[in-house]
Order: sequence, then C-alpha cells, then structure tokens
Amino acid sequence: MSRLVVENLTKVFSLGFFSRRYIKAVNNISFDIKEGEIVSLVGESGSGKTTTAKMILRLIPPTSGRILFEGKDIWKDIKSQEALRDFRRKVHAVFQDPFASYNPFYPVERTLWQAVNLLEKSPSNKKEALELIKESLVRVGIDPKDILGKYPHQISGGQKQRVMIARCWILKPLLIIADEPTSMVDASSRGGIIQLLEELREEQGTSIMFITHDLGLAYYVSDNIFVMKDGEIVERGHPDKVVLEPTHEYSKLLVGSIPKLYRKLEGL
Amino acid sequence: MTFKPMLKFLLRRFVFLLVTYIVATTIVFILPRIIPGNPLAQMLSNLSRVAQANPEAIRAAEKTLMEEFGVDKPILVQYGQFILKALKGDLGTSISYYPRKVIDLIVPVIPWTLVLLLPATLVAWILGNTLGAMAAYRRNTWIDKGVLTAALIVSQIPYYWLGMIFIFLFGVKLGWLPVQGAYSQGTIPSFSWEFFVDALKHYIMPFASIVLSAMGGWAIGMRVMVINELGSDYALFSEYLGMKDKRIFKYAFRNSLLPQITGLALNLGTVLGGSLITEIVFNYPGTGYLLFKALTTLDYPMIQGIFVILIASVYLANFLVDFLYAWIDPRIRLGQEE
Amino acid sequence: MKNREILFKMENVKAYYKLEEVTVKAVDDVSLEIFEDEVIGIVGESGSGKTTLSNVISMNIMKPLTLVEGKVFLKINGEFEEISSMSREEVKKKFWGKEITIVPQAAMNALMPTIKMSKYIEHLAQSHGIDKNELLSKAEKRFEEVGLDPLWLKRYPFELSGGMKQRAVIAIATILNPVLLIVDEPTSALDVVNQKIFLKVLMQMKKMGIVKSIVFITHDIATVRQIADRMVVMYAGKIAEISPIEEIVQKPLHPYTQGLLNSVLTPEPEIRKRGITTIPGAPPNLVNPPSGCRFHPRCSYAMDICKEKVPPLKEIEKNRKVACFLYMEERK
Amino acid sequence: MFSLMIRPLFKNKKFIIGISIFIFFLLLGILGPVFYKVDPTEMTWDYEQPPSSEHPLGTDTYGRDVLAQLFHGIRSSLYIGFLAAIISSIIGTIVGSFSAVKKGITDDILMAITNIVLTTPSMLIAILIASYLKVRSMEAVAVILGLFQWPWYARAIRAQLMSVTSREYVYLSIMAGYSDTKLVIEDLLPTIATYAFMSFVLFINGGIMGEAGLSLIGLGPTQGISLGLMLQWAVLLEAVRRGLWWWFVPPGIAIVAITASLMIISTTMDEVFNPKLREE
Repeated sequence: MSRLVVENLTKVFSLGFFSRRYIKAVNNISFDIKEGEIVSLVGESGSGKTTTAKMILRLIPPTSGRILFEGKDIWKDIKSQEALRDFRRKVHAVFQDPFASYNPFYPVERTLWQAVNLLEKSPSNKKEALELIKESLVRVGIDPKDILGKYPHQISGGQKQRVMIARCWILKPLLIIADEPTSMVDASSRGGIIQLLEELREEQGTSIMFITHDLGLAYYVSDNIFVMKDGEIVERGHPDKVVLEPTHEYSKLLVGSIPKLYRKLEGL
Repeated sequence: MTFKPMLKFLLRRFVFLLVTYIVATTIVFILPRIIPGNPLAQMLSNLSRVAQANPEAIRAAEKTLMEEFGVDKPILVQYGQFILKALKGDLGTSISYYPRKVIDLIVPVIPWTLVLLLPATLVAWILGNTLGAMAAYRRNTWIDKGVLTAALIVSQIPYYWLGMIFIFLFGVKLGWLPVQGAYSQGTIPSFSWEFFVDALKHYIMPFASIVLSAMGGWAIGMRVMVINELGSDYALFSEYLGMKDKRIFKYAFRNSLLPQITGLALNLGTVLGGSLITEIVFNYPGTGYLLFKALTTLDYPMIQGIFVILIASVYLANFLVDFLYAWIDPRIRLGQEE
Repeated sequence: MKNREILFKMENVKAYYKLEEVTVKAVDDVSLEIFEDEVIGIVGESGSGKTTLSNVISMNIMKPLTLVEGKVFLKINGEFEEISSMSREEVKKKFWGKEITIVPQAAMNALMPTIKMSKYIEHLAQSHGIDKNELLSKAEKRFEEVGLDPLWLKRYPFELSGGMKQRAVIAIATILNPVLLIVDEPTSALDVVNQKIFLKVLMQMKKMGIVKSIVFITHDIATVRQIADRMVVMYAGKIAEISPIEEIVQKPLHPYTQGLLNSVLTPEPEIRKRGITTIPGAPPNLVNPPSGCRFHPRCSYAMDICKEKVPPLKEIEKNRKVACFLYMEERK
Repeated sequence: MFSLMIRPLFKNKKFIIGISIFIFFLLLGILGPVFYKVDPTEMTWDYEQPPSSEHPLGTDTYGRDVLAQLFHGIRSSLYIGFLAAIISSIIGTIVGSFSAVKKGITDDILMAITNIVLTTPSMLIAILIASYLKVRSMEAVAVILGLFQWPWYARAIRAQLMSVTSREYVYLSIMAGYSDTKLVIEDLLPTIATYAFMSFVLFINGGIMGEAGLSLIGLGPTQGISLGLMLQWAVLLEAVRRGLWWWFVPPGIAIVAITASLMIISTTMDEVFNPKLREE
C-alpha cells in the first residue's frame, strides 16, 4: 500500500506588489511512496524539489493538487490540533544544513526534548525522558557525554546530523524527508548518516524520501528515483534505469555531466 | 545601450516620491484640523495679539483666514482647495506680516538657506567619505584609530551646539568672526566685492559647524563599507591578478559610494532640520529663522507654507539623488536592481 | 610516467595560524613538488589544511597565517627562485597574475561588479605596465577560446549568466599566461552541467599551453579524478599520500585514502556493489593534533609505532609516496 | 548562553569606557537632584554669576542655579530619550515582525508605509506636530519623536526575521508541534534580541537629540527642564554672544557625552556579536 500519494501537486509563487510576477515552482507532479520504500527526488537548485518537500512536510500550502498521507489529505483532512500533532509525529525531516538546524541560543539536546515532548506517550518524568534521549544518542553512535549540554557551535557537522537522526529515532516516524542530509557533511561522515537512515527503514519500515542534487547518492540508496527539472518530473524509475539508460534529454545531460570515479567523462 | 530600465527605475521612484509627498502635505493640511484644542480658534484669538491693533485690519485678517482655511466647507472640499491653491503657488496670507502673502515672504529667504545648506552638506559628505575611506585604507594604523575616535565623538555633536561653541570662541573670545547674521547690519545685499567679503565672514562659522558635525557620521559609515568591500571576492581576485593596491582601493571606494548616496538621500530631512536650527542660533536670515519667527507668533499659514516648500525640496533633492544613483550604478541603469 | 621538469617545490613547510591564545597547525611539515604540464589535485576534508596549502603555494600569507619554517621555490626562466624569502607584497608585485594566479572559491562574485569587463582589462594592463589595446585584443581572443562572444567584454559582469561568469573568470585569470593556476573549490556553487563546462575550459587552457600547471583544490575526489594527473591527499595538516591518479583510485595505499574513496558516491554500478563505509570518529583539532600519525585514533590498522612516531612521506612504489608505517614495515 | 554572550563585551575596552560614561550620566540624572537639593526654578538676584562655591556652575539670567538645572535636565532628557526609544522599538518590532511573519499583501502594505515614513523628513513633521500643541508635556515630546524614528529598524527586523523563518531550526520547531506564540518566544525573539537592544540604544540617542532640536526651535516641553530647554534659554537670552559659557557649555557636553557613550556601546556590541554570528 502507498504510504504517501502526491497527486497533481502544483505550487505557484507570486512576487512583487505593483507588477506581480508568478513563478511556477512545482508543476503538476504526481508520485507515491510505499511502506519501507526509499525514493529520491533529484534535481538542481531551482528545480522545485525543496518546495515539494516543504509541501509534504506541511510547511507551505500547495496551490493545487493533493498530498495524501495514509489516505488522508494532509492539507484538508487535518482539522484538530491533535490530528496535526499526530501528523507531525508520523512525518519528519532531516535538513541539509546542520548549522541552520540548531538554534544557536540553545543546547543541542533541545531538539531531542522537542521530539520527546511530541511523543504520544511522553515519558512520565524528566529522568525517564533523559534516559530516552541518551538511548537515542547511543543508538546513532554518539556518546551522550560528548554532546549533552553543548551548544551547536561546539560540535561537528557530522555529529549534528546524527543528533537529527536521533530525533527521528525517538519519534519513529513513518516517513522521513531527508533534504540533502549529507551535502554539508564531510566525506568521511557521510556514509554513517546514510547507514543510520537505512537502519531506520530496516528496523521500523520507515519510508524515506531523499531530496538531493546528488545523483550518486540517489543511485546508491534509492528503490525509486524521480528526476525533477523546472518544477516537473522528467524521468522516473528504478535507479539502474534512470542512471544507466536515461531517456529524457535532461537526465541524459545530467548523467553525462556528473564526474565519476571509475570512468572519465567524455569531452574533457 | 538601452536606457529603458533606468527610465523605469526613475519613473517608479518619481511615483513613489509623489505619493509620499502627497501623504506629507496631507499631514500638513490635516494637522490643524484634527489636533485637539482647535488650533484654528486659537489662531484667530491670537490675531488680535499679533496683528496691528487696528480692529478693521483684524477683522479683515480674520475674514481672509476663515476663507483660506475654509472651515465652513466639508473637509474634502477644503482639501481640494488647499491643493489647487498650492499648485498655483498661493500658500495663503501671513498673519504676523498681514496682508503679505506667505509665498512672497518665503521666496527671498530660500536662497540663504540653499547657500548654507547645499555646500555644507556636500562638503561634509565628500570630506567624511574621504576620511572614512582613508581610515579603511590604512586600517588599524593610528590614522584609522584617530579618524574613527574623532568621527565617533564629532558625529554626536549637534550642529547647533557646535555653532554656539564657535560663536563663543571665535566670535566672542577671539573676535575673529562676526557673531550673527548673514551680513553686517546696515549693509544692503548687493553684488559688490565688499558685500561678498562681509557675507563670507558671516558664512564661515555656520558652514563649518554643519560640515564638522555632519562629516563624522559619513566617515564612520564609509570606513566600515570600504573595509567590507576590500574583503570581498572581487577585491581578492583583483589582488590575485596583480592589480595595483591603489586600483583595488578605488574599486572598493566606488562601490562603497553607492550606498552612501542612498544614505545622503535618506538623511536630507535630518540635515535640513539641523541646519534650520543652526540658522536660529546664528540669527541667519534663512528659512529656519523665518520658521522660528512664524512659530513664536503662531503664524500658521506661514508655518504651513514653509513646510509645503521644505518637504517638496527634500523630495526634489531625493529625486536628484536617485538620478545620480541610477547614473552611477550600471545595475540600475541596465535594469538589475536590488 | 615520464620524468618531468619541476615547476614548483616546497620543502618542509610549516604554516600556522597564530591566534591570540592558540596556534593552529594548519600545514605541518609538508614537502611537495609540482611538475611542469600537470594538473595536481589536492584533496581533503574541511580543516585538513588544503586551502592553507594553496595559500602557501601562492605565498598568500597574511596574518594570522605565518610561515614558520620551510622554503618555497618557483621556477622562473629556468631558475628556481625562493619566493618564501619575499614578503607577500613582493610576491604579489612580481608574480601574481603573471606567474601565479588564484581563482578564488566564490568565482561567481570575483568580477568587479560596477565597471565593464573591458575597463577592468584596461586597469589590469595599467597595473602590469602593458599596452592596454594589446591586452584587450588578447582578452577578446581569450574570451573566444573559452566560448564567450568577445562582445561580452563591453558588458558588465552581472549581465552574464552563472556559467558564463565562470568562464569569464577563467579567461581573465589566464590573460597574462600564468605558469601556475591555483583553483580553489571552484565548482561547488555550480550545477553539474556548468561544472563540466568549467572543467572543460580549464583543461583547454592547459592543453593550449596558456597555463603550464594547475593546482586543483577540492573535497570532491570524483572531480579530481576527471582532470588531475596526480592526487595529493591531505589529512590534519599533513600529506597522507601522493600518487598518480589512476593508481590511487585503483589501489589506495593510505588507510585514510581508502576510507575517503569508500565514502565516494557516484552513479556507477561499481559503487552500488561496493557499498559505502565510514571512517569512525572525526578529524582532529589542529591546535592539539594527536601524537605520532595523526590518523591513528581513527585507523583500523593502527599499531603501537603509529602512536609514537610520525610516519615520513616515503616513495614506496614508483611515483607513489605514502606516509604510513604499514608500508614501511612491509619493506623491512 | 546569556552570560556567554555578555562576557566578551566586558573584555572590550571601548565598551567599558562607553558604559561607564553612560552610567555616570545616568547616575547624575537619577541621584543628582536627590543630593543637590537646589530648586532649579528658583529665581534669585544672583543672576548671570560665573561658577562659584555657592553656584558650582553659576546662574542664568533669572538667577537660577545652572548645576541644578543640569541635573534635572539630564534626568528629563534621558527620560524623553528612553520613552521615545520604547515607542520606536515597539512600533518597529510590531511592523517588522508582522511584515516578516504574515508575508504577502500585509508585508507589501506595511513596507510601503515604512518606506513612506522613512523618506518623510521626520524632523520637519515632528516640528509641525509640536507647533500645533499648545501644551507639550515631556511625554508628548517623546511620542512625537518616537513616532518617526522606527522605519529603518522595522526594515532590519523584517529582514532578520525573514532570514530566520527560513532557517531549518524554525521548521524543526514547527514540526515539533510548536504553536505560533511558542515559536515566536523561543526561536524568533532571541535572534533579534541583540539587534533590538542595539537599536534601542540608538533610539535613545535620537530621542535626546530630537528633544534638543525641538527645544531650540521653540517647541520643547512646556514644563520642566531639559538639556534642550537649557540650550534654548541660553540662545534666547543671548548667553552665547555675551560670553556666559557656564550656561550653554555644560548641557551641550552632557548631550554629546551621553549620545557618544551610547553610540560606542552600540558599535562595540556590533563588533563583538556580528563576527560571532557570522562564524556560526
């Protein structure tokens, strides 16, 4: 069964007061994500992939089209505060910029407390909650001593992203939107973060949607790839099909331009 | 090369300034009519005090005033009349100089204000920017620190107080310069050499006090801006290409001037306010002094008239600055602003 | 690999950031040669000292960065000149633009925004005491070579698109035919299509002999792989490995290089098969780097000697240098 | 975190100088009138006396004690400055944050208004309004001044909030089920706090300078004594041209010292905080 269904989703931004201009950021896209599936939405900046992610996360409303999560339209069928909290528990995100993911005024663990407080059955007391937080940190390979009480600028980017995944581990959402989770992390930390996300899927059947410009990452992790260009999905399918036999002109150009490790690019 | 984007920019600025000017003059119009305590009635009752004690003259003045303010008509009609008359150059009749027209009283004092304000503002702007840029160029040397500290303090000295200190020091104590007015009493303005020298002597102190206290702010702003520009990517790349330091500095200076021009436009109102007060301190026969007189005699038609003109000139100057800006910055000229 | 002429060399260079309270040992005892007619890729994670190394190569040394020890030589007219004995100002006057040019990270904003590019070229000619018409016609030619209509010279930089700007920057950077071009993370702000165009133009400059050698600094191994002849792997202020590119990709020697290569994700079937691994831990703080081999706390092959002694960078195969005791033990 | 932010300030020499001068004058304004119990309005026959042991700063034309006037003047000027700053900060914060949070047409309209006020020569409008008020209390003067100095601050607040609201940590707080109020209090306000404080300091300057300007043109407070009124009396009664320096020099020095010290505080705060923020 599909966990998330996106139907004819469109987002138009309007700019300017006197001379209004319209920008179609997302243009009539449809796709779905199954239980335990990892998909990637691949595109350059300005392709509309981040706007799509924000609409699915219920951060900005679509202009038209529907987003169905577990059969319910997330923009029309969520009416009560409780229903919204339930949605927030079930759909979560890891963002690109580990520095911008933390408010510099608070210790790092604030983000985990936020997650604990969002839980349906929050731990009855502070001590239990702290235990849960520590457990989540251990789970993502961090010694709680290393980060508890620290401020964001005191820990590394890789650690910050791991704490974000710890947050997801506490919430155990059904769908995680991972918006470029590794692009600002050093190469040697990158693999660990991807592995942690994959483990979440193995253990809990979490569906994951990577939003990325990195076709290499998408090729490696995904069951299904959607290539976006100027607000539209121009190519979709199994990674091998998209990468090895692209059909659309843009995906051909994209695949042909990405530097590879074991092959030289043509025409250099 | 097409100048269309530049025209578009200027047109947009013009419309904006026009709208703003209409708002400002509306405030000028509406204030006496909405402020509690009915200033209009006060004005009428003041008449007997300020106008010559001739009852007929008072009644005549009262009548003119009632007509000019049109208090018996609906407010929109009043507003329409106010605008129409203002467009024709009729700003009403002065009370304290009844029956002279406000416009006739204002026109002769405007040149004095312009002669003081324009050169002083420009000189302060140029000197301040130059000093600030020099400080940035020799960053962290004693020149930089000296300029910065001096600018920080000087920029906080109000024009008029500096003027008072000048009068006291150079006028009263040392007796070098005349202490008030724009020319010696008893001389009649003319285009003679003697009059010019006399006027110049009177000019130095008010001019210097405005220049000195205004330039500190420009210097501080310019210094920060040039330092930022010198650290920007194009400055680095130019350095890597072996461009001469002087040239890179010129680039930074040029690019820092652009925001300073905007700053000049935004500051014109404040500068004008400050120089009006300087005129009062020096008994300098400009618009400020006339305004002061009008304020002390509660000559509201005159006050209104002065404001309609002053605000208009601020906007005109603003528009001129926009023009200059568009002319200097290719990004605006070619239509890629903001 | 044929024996090539050396264009540039540095010997035992230590370049530290001397801050008020601490000293960051960003480049610590590094020796390196750059040959004529080669593209050398310097690869490392953030904080590995790769950008500092590029600053040393160009002698762009400004407080708080200090050259503590070591010498830097550049071959000028067939003779090595010790540029490390000169001040930054001197190097700048004598060599920048003409012999060494750096293309900065944010190449998008590298052009003076409020004058026309032709004017900029004229200023450049003035600075170097060249006839401006001569340089302008050269610029026109160079613009054509990088695939830009020379008419663009009469325009302002902001009228160019992102990819065009990048090309204009290369054209201008190479206008005085510098022997050594240093390119610092130039492609990270570009989309892949423009990245490729940029690399193409860069290689073209070299093939045409406009620049002799290129130093390419990046964190992206796959990009270096595309254009470099040799790759230098930096870790915590030291060189871990220098090898010809094919060999290092096929058979990385240093455990760090192995880890780095195993974390590369490119859209290739080999990668999907290989999987992705992580190097445990995080790069060290360069204020107090670990004793011995700086990689030893994260290294799965670490031996006792690694904690005590600093492994020297040694040639263990032809043209391949590595700083790791694993291979020195093997040799014994 | 708060102490972490404050500490570097007190390591900065310029900041310490600035804050010391300001506190000194603040204390003069608060405690001066308490300890120096001379009535500043009491007229005596000792008129236009130079400083003496009896009148440390001499007397004016009406025989009033200048030092007593100075203490009261500092107090009133600071009071007006603070009040004007509070008004400007409130208006600016409300306009700026509404613009940033509501976006769309609300933003367009509020920013249009802001730009209009920004281009309006505010000092002139202040003079105009003041001229129609027959009785002007200190508070009225503060309101008139406060009404016109907020636009640049509103624009800056809007810009800052705009950039903060598109930060990931704000999204993450929303995704943690935060209400709008909680979001504003926990995530948005702290980010603009330092900037708001710096601006507040500059608004005080605007208020003090503005009061002096209005007073000199004859539109200052109609009751009480302020630094501006002292200067106005000195001008009106020709103190300058008659060389009565003790009358007009002290209030000027007080104005310059207070505003310069606040300026130093604001610029050093900018120096200390900005690079930090950039690093992060």
